[in-house]
Amino acid sequence: MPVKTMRDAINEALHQAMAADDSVFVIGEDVAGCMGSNGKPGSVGGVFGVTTGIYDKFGPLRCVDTPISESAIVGAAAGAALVGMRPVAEIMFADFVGVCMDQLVNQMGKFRYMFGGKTTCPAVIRFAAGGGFSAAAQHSQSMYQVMTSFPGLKVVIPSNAYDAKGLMLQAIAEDDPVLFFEPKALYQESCEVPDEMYTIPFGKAAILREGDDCTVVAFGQMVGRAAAAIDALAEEGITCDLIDPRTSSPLDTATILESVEATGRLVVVDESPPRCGLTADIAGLAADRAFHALKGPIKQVCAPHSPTPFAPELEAAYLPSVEKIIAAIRGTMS
Amino acid sequence: MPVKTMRDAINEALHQAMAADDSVFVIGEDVAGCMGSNGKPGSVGGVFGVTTGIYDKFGPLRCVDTPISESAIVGAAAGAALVGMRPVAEIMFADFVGVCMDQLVNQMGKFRYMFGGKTTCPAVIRFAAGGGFSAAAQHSQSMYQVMTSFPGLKVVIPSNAYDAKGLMLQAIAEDDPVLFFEPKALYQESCEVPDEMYTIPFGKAAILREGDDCTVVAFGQMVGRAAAAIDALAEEGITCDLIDPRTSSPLDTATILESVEATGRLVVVDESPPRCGLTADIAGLAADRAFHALKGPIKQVCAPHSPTPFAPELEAAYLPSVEKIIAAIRGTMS
Amino acid sequence: MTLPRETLLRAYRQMKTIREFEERAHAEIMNGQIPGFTHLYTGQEANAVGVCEHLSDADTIISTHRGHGHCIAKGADVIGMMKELWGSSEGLCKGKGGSMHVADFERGILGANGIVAGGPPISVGSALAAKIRGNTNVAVSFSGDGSVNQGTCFEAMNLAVVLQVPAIFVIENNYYSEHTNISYAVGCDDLKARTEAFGFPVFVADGADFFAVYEAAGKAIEHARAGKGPAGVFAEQGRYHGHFVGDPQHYRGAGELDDLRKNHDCLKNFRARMQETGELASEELDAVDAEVMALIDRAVAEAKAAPRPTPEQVEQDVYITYGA
Amino acid sequence: MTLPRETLLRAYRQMKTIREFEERAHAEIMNGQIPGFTHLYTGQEANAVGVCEHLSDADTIISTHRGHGHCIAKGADVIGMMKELWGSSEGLCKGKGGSMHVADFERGILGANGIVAGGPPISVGSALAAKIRGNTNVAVSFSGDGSVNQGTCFEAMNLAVVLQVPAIFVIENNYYSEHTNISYAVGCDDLKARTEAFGFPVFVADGADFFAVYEAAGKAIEHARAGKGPAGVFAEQGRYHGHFVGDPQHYRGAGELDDLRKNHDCLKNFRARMQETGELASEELDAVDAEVMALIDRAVAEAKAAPRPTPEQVEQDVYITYGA
Ligand SMILES: Cc1ncc(C[n+]2csc(CCOP(=O)(O)OP(=O)(O)O)c2C)c(N)n1
Ligand SMILES: Cc1ncc(C[n+]2csc(CCOP(=O)(O)OP(=O)(O)O)c2C)c(N)n1
Ligand SMILES: [Mg+2]
Ligand SMILES: [Mg+2]
Repeated sequence: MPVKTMRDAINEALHQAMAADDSVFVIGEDVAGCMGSNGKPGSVGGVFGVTTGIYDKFGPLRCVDTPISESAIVGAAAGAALVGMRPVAEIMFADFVGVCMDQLVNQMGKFRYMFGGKTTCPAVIRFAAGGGFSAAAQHSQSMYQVMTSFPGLKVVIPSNAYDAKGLMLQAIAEDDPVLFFEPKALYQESCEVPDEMYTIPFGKAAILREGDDCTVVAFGQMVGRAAAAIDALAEEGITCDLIDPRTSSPLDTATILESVEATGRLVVVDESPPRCGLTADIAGLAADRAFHALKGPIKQVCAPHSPTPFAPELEAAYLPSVEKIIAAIRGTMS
Repeated sequence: MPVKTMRDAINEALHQAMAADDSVFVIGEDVAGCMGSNGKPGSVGGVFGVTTGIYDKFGPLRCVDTPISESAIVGAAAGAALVGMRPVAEIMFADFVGVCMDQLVNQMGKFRYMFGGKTTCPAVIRFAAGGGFSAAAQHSQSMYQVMTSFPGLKVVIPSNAYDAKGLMLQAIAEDDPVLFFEPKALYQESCEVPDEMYTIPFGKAAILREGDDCTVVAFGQMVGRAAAAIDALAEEGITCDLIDPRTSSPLDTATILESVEATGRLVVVDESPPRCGLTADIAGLAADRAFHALKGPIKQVCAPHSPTPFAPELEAAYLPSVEKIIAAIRGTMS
Repeated sequence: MTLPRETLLRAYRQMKTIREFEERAHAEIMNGQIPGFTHLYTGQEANAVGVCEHLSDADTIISTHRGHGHCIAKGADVIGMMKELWGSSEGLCKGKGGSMHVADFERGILGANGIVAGGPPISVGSALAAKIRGNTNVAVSFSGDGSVNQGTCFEAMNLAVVLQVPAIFVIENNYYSEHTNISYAVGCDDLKARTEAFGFPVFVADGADFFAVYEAAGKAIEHARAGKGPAGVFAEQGRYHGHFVGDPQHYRGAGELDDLRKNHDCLKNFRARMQETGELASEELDAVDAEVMALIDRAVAEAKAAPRPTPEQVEQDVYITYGA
Repeated sequence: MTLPRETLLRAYRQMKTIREFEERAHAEIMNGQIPGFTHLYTGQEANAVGVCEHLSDADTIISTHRGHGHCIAKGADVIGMMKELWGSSEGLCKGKGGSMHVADFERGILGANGIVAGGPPISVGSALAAKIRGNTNVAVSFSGDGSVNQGTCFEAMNLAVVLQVPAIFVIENNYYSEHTNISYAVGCDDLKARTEAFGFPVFVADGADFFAVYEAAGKAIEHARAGKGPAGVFAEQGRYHGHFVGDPQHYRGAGELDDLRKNHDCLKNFRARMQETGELASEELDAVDAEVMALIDRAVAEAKAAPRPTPEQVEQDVYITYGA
């Protein structure tokens, strides 16, 4: 099977979805690039390269480049979706949810409910999320944990190229608004990705390791680190389930609870700060619904309660490391 | 001691702080009211009446009425605070954090950290939060749970008039940015409130009931309902600690954990939807750090994963009720 | 301007329906019958009708917190609307939206919206869809004089110009945003010039005069349908009630409300013009009045009797339910 | 315009310092020495210096992602800045901010800012503080041609007019926002007119000409200091590098960069003018050059040798630590 980066896998999903369905289009800043300039329009394809080639293939009507106006971009996507289009908007850094939050949360996410179920809003909004690039406090946040708290929005966090393609094709097929958070540290990571179109259902976790001693749930960029931690411990005979929920909303609670029932222990890993985040969310779930199976404290491994620092040394200390995950697993077992 | 409503208590705090310190001013939409009109400027005092009389007393330079431009309002507060003023901005409904999120989260909340601790940003931003008025999906949210997730912001949720005054005076004295969420259902609720200035420290919970069987933690509007639930159960001989954290950030983890260590059971009550909220946050805290004391599952009582509905019957079913809190306490005990 | 009799009759009927809907809603709110926050449109009827008379179901509108008039003008079912105000499960939004979130997608109504200037960007999206699909639909956003200082409104205007989409920005200037006069909230002296500087024409009309609004909106919509990009309409007319029901209206000058009702009434103006031109007889208009009164009576009666929502409905309609 | 010798010497020194700081930063980024995303100001030096020469430490500026030039012009410690780019704990922001968040509050620098148009509202707040306190300080926000379509920028402009505060909006038009030309992103034909329509004067200058910017900024700042409300400055001048270091710059026309460096260079222009007027001898300028080179050499050497932050610093500086 061909090996592709996450960037290329998402790009392929966009190309295929647009070829298959006229109502799909992309919109955002520099999704074409070079508009109005002496350069060739379309030669950028998004600052992360995810919309490469779309302008050339589908033209300006379906590769809609915009000024820096994120509220208008999300609003335009929402409005187009209300009349039956399937826009895929790019908002670049996830940190920029701040400049379009109302359109995401109070508009797009609430239409269906507040209008009594009489509309759908099949818009996908893409973000590049997370740390690892010394991009400091305003360009490193994950933000998906915040967006998970809003009913009406679905939230996707792929951890590998294969999932990213299938989840993107599913996101575009969904009739609900979907926020798609691409861990930017993983754009260049690759794995086998089929050329055909395929979808991965929302709310269905991937079980990436199976073990007896502890359940580890991890999101996005942290899935790889959690796997490394688990593999290291396996050498000592400690074995863990590793669960990648893939979508934080809807969340596959059944898979998580089943695993915790079996192992009796839970460690949750995410790169977001600790308060009201996904690690607490899943810890709270298990502390209620798998309580009687629990054999040790539920450990959360996440960033500290600080913004993201700039210096590489600081950011390395900020993000959850393999060592910290190992310590947490040991912590719940002792 | 004189009895005052929460509205009047906060208003009194603002008057007193402004009289005591020239650098304090208020800013927001209709905080004076009637600007540019044939009516008398200042005759509104905010749509909830919280800034009543401030224009008359302190004039237009310290009661700054604005157009509908929430990002500019928060930005202006942040900028004034950076140069040593102590603004208190009103953003009306908490739902409107969506239209000024970047200024709250990526600007105000991050200045201190990303500038290496070399500045303070003593701005207070006030919101009217929560449900109970059939105000539907865009005018009923609590939002404080979302804001709690951002390092750099302090978050206050008073549950009574006495606390509201003391917490507001503390908020204005703080050198960090403070988001002050006033449960709008409580504006008309009253209790004894001293005429003098006094402060209530942040990060210090109030213990409102003491008991042996269960710890109940509740926020804002839910504190009263939790108290009613506890009082009802007391008649059957079930007794509970009731903890009102008053500030969700910083959170008084010590008081909560101590209580859970003693009772072995925990119910957390908040009116926000369930995902990544304060109920999960506190459940996660206890499931780690008070795990060995736990005798039953940690129960969360919160709104369902839906936006707030309009019809009174629906909203009554949406918000946590005394009955649901009682059921949760019984649930963790059985 | 001469319009076909049916247009005249329908326009009058729509304005009268809005007027009576609002006045009755007002009375029922005072009776404690209607929950929540309600913002009445009375006085501004000609704005909505003057615009929507140019639109078909394939064109869209997006509305505001003061949305009843827009929805009626665009053809929303009045009885379903009244039921929605009551919070019935038979309301247009099943009692989940209420006054601030009335919508009717079959009529191209993308919803009343409780966030000031929340609508314009969304409307640009609907206009963009028309452009991508290559049809001649237009997308109208209504928003108030208070909305024009909100970032989203500016962003939407510029984006519409950049993309050259058929978005119509209807700014309803009723002189106040809540308790603040436009002369304070808009810093510049000439809002029309500030808006036109974004790169599209704005047509101004007396919002008490159906024919003036109809004409201005016609020009704007024609411009947009012809593929010339966005356009604006400013309709200037005060509201007869407070910002919300219960507003003490300290911002009003002496006699302001009396003057509005007396000298700035689209229904009176319409009748006067018909009398002048003889296009419609006053008996014909009386007959419309009677029909409208009956309709609103029926709407209130049905709303009062309509079924209430049940608790299990709280968690429905958040997401699509996919077939098992 | 004739300026005092000290002003001329200082202005030249500041521009040269920015140029060398940026070119050296560029080289060190290519060497892999500087982490993160860096946006270079080279070419636009006269904008920052032409504005900041009018300001004292009591006036504030707020900057952008492309902030080094503004900070140097406003007097930030160059060595502390270089250390910050390196992420040292001795950097101006202790290594927590980096290139995008350089700040120096003692010099009235409210920080570089990574959010496009994040700065203007904040600057209005600083201007408001001046008005409340009754002093004559002004607050300058720098932002790019890409920032002018962002809602916050419009809101800030209107609010500044409404409140009549001494806010100066300096819009640096380097023709591109990332990879998009201003002719695409700004829908209207005349951005100056669109901006002035908000209700304040805008002064336009060739950003390759220190004297032109100095004059335009002088008018704007004088207007604001005199209590006449906000004002704008448009400085037009291309950047010599890509949007960020590593940008392939597909948007450039053939010869565009060469032309910029050759025909639009504030340092060359400054020298030519001095030669013409005889106000400063070229040896004097050469001496400045040498001093600047030495300063930048020293800054780089110190930054390389500066202490690195330690893990426990991650959780410091989030909140004020109140005395126990
Ligand atoms: C973003 C936002 N800010 C504030 C409000 C509160 N609010 C509701 S209506 C209103 C005034 C709107 O004035 P205008 O746009 O002129 O419309 P009108 O009420 O006059 O029809 C305000 C401030 C809101 N709903 N949304
Ligand atoms: C709100 C927001 N949207 C998008 C970006 C990504 N971004 C960073 S710089 C930039 C272009 C800014 O262009 P301009 O304002 O002209 O400044 P210049 O880079 O030319 O100095 C963009 C889109 C951002 N930082 N913030
Ligand atoms: Mg108005
Ligand atoms: Mg630029």
